Amino acid sequence: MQVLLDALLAAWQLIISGDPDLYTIIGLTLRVTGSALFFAVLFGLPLGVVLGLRNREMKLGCLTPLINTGMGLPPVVAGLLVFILLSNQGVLGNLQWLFTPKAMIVAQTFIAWPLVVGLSMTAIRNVDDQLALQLRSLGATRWQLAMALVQEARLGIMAAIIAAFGRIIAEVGAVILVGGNIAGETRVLTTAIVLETRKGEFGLALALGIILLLLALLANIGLHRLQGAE
Amino acid sequence: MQVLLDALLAAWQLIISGDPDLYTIIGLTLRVTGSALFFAVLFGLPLGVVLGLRNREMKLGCLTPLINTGMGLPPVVAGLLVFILLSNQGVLGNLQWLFTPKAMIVAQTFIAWPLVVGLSMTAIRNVDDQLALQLRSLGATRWQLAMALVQEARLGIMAAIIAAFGRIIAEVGAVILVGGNIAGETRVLTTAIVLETRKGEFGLALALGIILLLLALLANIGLHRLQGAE
Amino acid sequence: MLELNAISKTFDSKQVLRAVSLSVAEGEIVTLLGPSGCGKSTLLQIIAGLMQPDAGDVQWDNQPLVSVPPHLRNFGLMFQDYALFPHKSVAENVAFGLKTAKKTAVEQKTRITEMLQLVGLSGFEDRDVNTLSGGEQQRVALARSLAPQPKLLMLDEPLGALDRALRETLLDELRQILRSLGQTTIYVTHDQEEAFAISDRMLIMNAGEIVQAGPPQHVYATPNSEFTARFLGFSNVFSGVVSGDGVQTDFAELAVDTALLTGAVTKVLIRPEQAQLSDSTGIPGVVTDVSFRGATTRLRIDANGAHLDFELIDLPDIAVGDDVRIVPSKVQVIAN
Amino acid sequence: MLELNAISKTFDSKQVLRAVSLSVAEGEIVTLLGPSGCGKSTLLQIIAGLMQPDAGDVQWDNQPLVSVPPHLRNFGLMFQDYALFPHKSVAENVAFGLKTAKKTAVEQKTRITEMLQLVGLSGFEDRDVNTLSGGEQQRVALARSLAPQPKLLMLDEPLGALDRALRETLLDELRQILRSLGQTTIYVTHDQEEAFAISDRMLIMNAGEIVQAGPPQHVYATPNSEFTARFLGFSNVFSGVVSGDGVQTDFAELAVDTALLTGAVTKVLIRPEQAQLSDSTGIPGVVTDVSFRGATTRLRIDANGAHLDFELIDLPDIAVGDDVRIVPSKVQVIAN
Repeated sequence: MQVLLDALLAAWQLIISGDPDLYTIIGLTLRVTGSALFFAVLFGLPLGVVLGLRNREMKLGCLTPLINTGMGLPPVVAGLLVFILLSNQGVLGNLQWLFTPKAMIVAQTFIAWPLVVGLSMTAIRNVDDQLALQLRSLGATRWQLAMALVQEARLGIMAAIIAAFGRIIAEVGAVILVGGNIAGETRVLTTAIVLETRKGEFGLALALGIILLLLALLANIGLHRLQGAE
Repeated sequence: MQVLLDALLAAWQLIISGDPDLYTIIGLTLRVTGSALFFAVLFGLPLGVVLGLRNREMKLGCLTPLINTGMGLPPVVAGLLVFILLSNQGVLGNLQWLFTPKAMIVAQTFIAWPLVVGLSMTAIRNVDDQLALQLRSLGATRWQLAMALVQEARLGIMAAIIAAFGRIIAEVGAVILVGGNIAGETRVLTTAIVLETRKGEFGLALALGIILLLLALLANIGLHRLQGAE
Repeated sequence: MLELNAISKTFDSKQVLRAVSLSVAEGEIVTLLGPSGCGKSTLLQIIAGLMQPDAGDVQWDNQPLVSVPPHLRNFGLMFQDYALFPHKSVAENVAFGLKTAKKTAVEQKTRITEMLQLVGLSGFEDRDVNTLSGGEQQRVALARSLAPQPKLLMLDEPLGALDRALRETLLDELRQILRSLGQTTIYVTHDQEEAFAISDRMLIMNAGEIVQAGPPQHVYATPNSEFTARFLGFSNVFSGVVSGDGVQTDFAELAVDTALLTGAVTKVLIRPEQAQLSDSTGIPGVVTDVSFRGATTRLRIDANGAHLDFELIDLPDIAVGDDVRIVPSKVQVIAN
Repeated sequence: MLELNAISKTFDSKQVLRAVSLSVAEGEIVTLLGPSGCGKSTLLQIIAGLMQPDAGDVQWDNQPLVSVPPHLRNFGLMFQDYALFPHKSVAENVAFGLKTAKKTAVEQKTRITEMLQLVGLSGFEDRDVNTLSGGEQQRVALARSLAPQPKLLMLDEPLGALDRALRETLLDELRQILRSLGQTTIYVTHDQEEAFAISDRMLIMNAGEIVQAGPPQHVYATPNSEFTARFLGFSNVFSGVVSGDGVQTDFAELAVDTALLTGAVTKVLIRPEQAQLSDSTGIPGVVTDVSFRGATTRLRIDANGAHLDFELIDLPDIAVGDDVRIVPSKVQVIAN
């Protein structure tokens, strides 16, 4: 037990003393995950909305299993694919992004994107069918109908984004692969925890773990609040 | 593109040729994840059922946020805690389990357990309230009532177990920490993918990735089937 | 005015509408009454333009509507579950149809106040619709449908989700609101009492066809088929053979006021509310059930195996098992 | 027989039941009729033992029940949403109460067949309950409740989730089943027509108290308060002052058949179904609404600001706005 208490004490001191290494890692984590989330929403949300609207009227055929596969893709497999893509022999090898934060953003975007598409599609689809009919009979054009439904589904869409955030911030496999865990450059919370633990730096590892846990909890609480509000 | 196609071809050949390395890794993965799932269900299901039954009658106070925290715990943090516990200075250091499959089973059990507890609790709680009242008025004792509700919630409970399986089989952070990724001993699908990718063995990595993806998909499809059946 | 000519519609090889024709005059309230699955909701969606008919045409003031998209028809449609925006205020809900019609903010505000007053919800503008009762939500839905002054309002089982007491109150209000506005309306229901109370004209639908049409009093007094009679709640329908001066059924010879060909097989309806007990004449039978209904008491009689129901006022003391004789004072022939 | 003495229950400082006493004899069907929130469901749960009263006691055949757990009382309880096992067959559902009573497999099988025959579902043993209609599911729930031969059956709004036509059919069946078994029953509803049809005795509840009790005919004929009168659907309740030979209201002096102290303030009920139009005498008023109801027509009259409703048969041709005079033939004094 002593080792855990010592580590917790050390963790607390690192957090309140504003340890520069710790805050570099937190900063990079937020930058990588924030950027990935931004791109996932940018490319994913419009597609999710369009599919959700379509889906009200017809079956989507093979699209739904495809999106489900994407949502269930193990992150380490996503990381592997991005690695191959960005490797020297890969299509985007010329960019020289491998082992830089850019590669991590690409990998996390890849993981978050199907989640944003799938969950926002479901959110749109869950809006009461009769409301859509009702709005059309009240003179709504297709565009006005879409806007009204997006507004009705806004809690579900926010939940989709938070779920994607929670997934990528706690993820290890993809970032460790494509980032390479280079100190100060590509070391984020999860990979730093792995490294510091191996080095026996339990204090720093726990400090990082507590921050990560807090971020994950925040996302979790946000999701619960949103689901409660519906 | 060429590198991806080459890798895919190599992966296919490894899978059909019954490459012993590949099958050793798959075997260990199933053993570790299966054992962890077994223990998580053994310790988690009864607690989830009891809490679910209790919860029908009263608020659980601080238990619910605790379980939610557990369900949202980043696996790498769970790995860190198990690592400290099993390290030479840790309470269970004497067992010398660190960097063995046993440590991986402990870590995965730790990750799966809150999921099994929380989701089976919800499944029990979701059984129609009036059914419980109805059964009591039909002469059911508390034990008969509990058994009847478990039977009604069986699809939800199975979904809880599958969700836990899906979570731990695709997880990297905890097993890489406590297992140490030792070839033939503690190398499971996810950690092997990380290692083989780094070594540039894209064919083997992809073969492992395809297997992992298939297992994750199976779990996903199972969940969808169960939710559809309700 | 609205005119439908021979509208047909088939889903998955099931013919839901079979050459339905009907017209609705300006200011008229027409009810489509029929069991669920008879095609009435499909007909509404075709009129609203939310669905295309397979054959037939829809006209408004002699202009074909088939190529007019729903948002340009200016027809209102309101459903059983009110389908409000759950996260918006009452005023925002009512405003929707005014916004699509590009009314100014001032016009919207005036019209919303007017509409809420009409439905008895003055001052409810800023309330969250989730805090309202079922009846209040249904009034908001009505205000929203009426706000853009639809040329035609269609109500699809609007009171179906409410309990009896509330349904009766709202039905009264609805009638008064629609009449005071002179609103041209098609009202769809499976409840004959709602249809009786609200209609200028009733259309009875069965299996995709209109089987009887007319003012409620007329339909109630002279159902033209066994289906209509039973759907209106009359269970005393019996087959018989026309004899000299009446119809011979399994249990009695019934005098009818229609001239018929002797020997023909026909069906008769014995009106449940027009009969009296007698000591000597009438149909002999055994009382199988006496059930108090408030204003009337329902008497069920077994007459030679046939079950006859009567709704009588001031019934003498009578018990299950008693032998009685009953004289029906109105027996109608219903074609086929 | 069941006896409740002065049962009280308070939730969150709201008194839900106020010293309610009642008894139910063997074989009797008693209805608790009241608006939602009047405490009727709480009372049922107390009788079933699913909830403890704050004060008062529950007895069966003079034995106190308070300490008897619900599963040993052998009382059946059935709810509005049938609360069946959705994943089990009809037979498995019906068997539940037999299993808890430790019946042998053979006894269970016999009893299930018997019960399904009773509720008109013979041969449905192996059907999945999810494939049944709402009415059929409700019958399965009834069979399940009756199977263990409960000493007392409690039905909580059993037909509330069904639509009107189905409700009427099932109500008839339910009466016949309960009567044929001589089943002691408490029936809870907010629908007066159900209560009229099924009860030997009706108890009207309001705000946690029983405000009137008696056979349905008696309660219908002589409501003892404005609450009961309005709850039974009579809206013509007016305040007045007792004068020489009647009661003076805002719109007319009404003759009553009760002797009262001159000058006292009282309330009267004008029965809507007992009145006739007249040319010279009666209450003068203006017709504000004529609404066809099938067997009767409802006439609404504004008499000096008061709204009077009448349900008349064979109404002459009359329109909104006409001046009429109406002679009520039955005016009742309702205490307080």
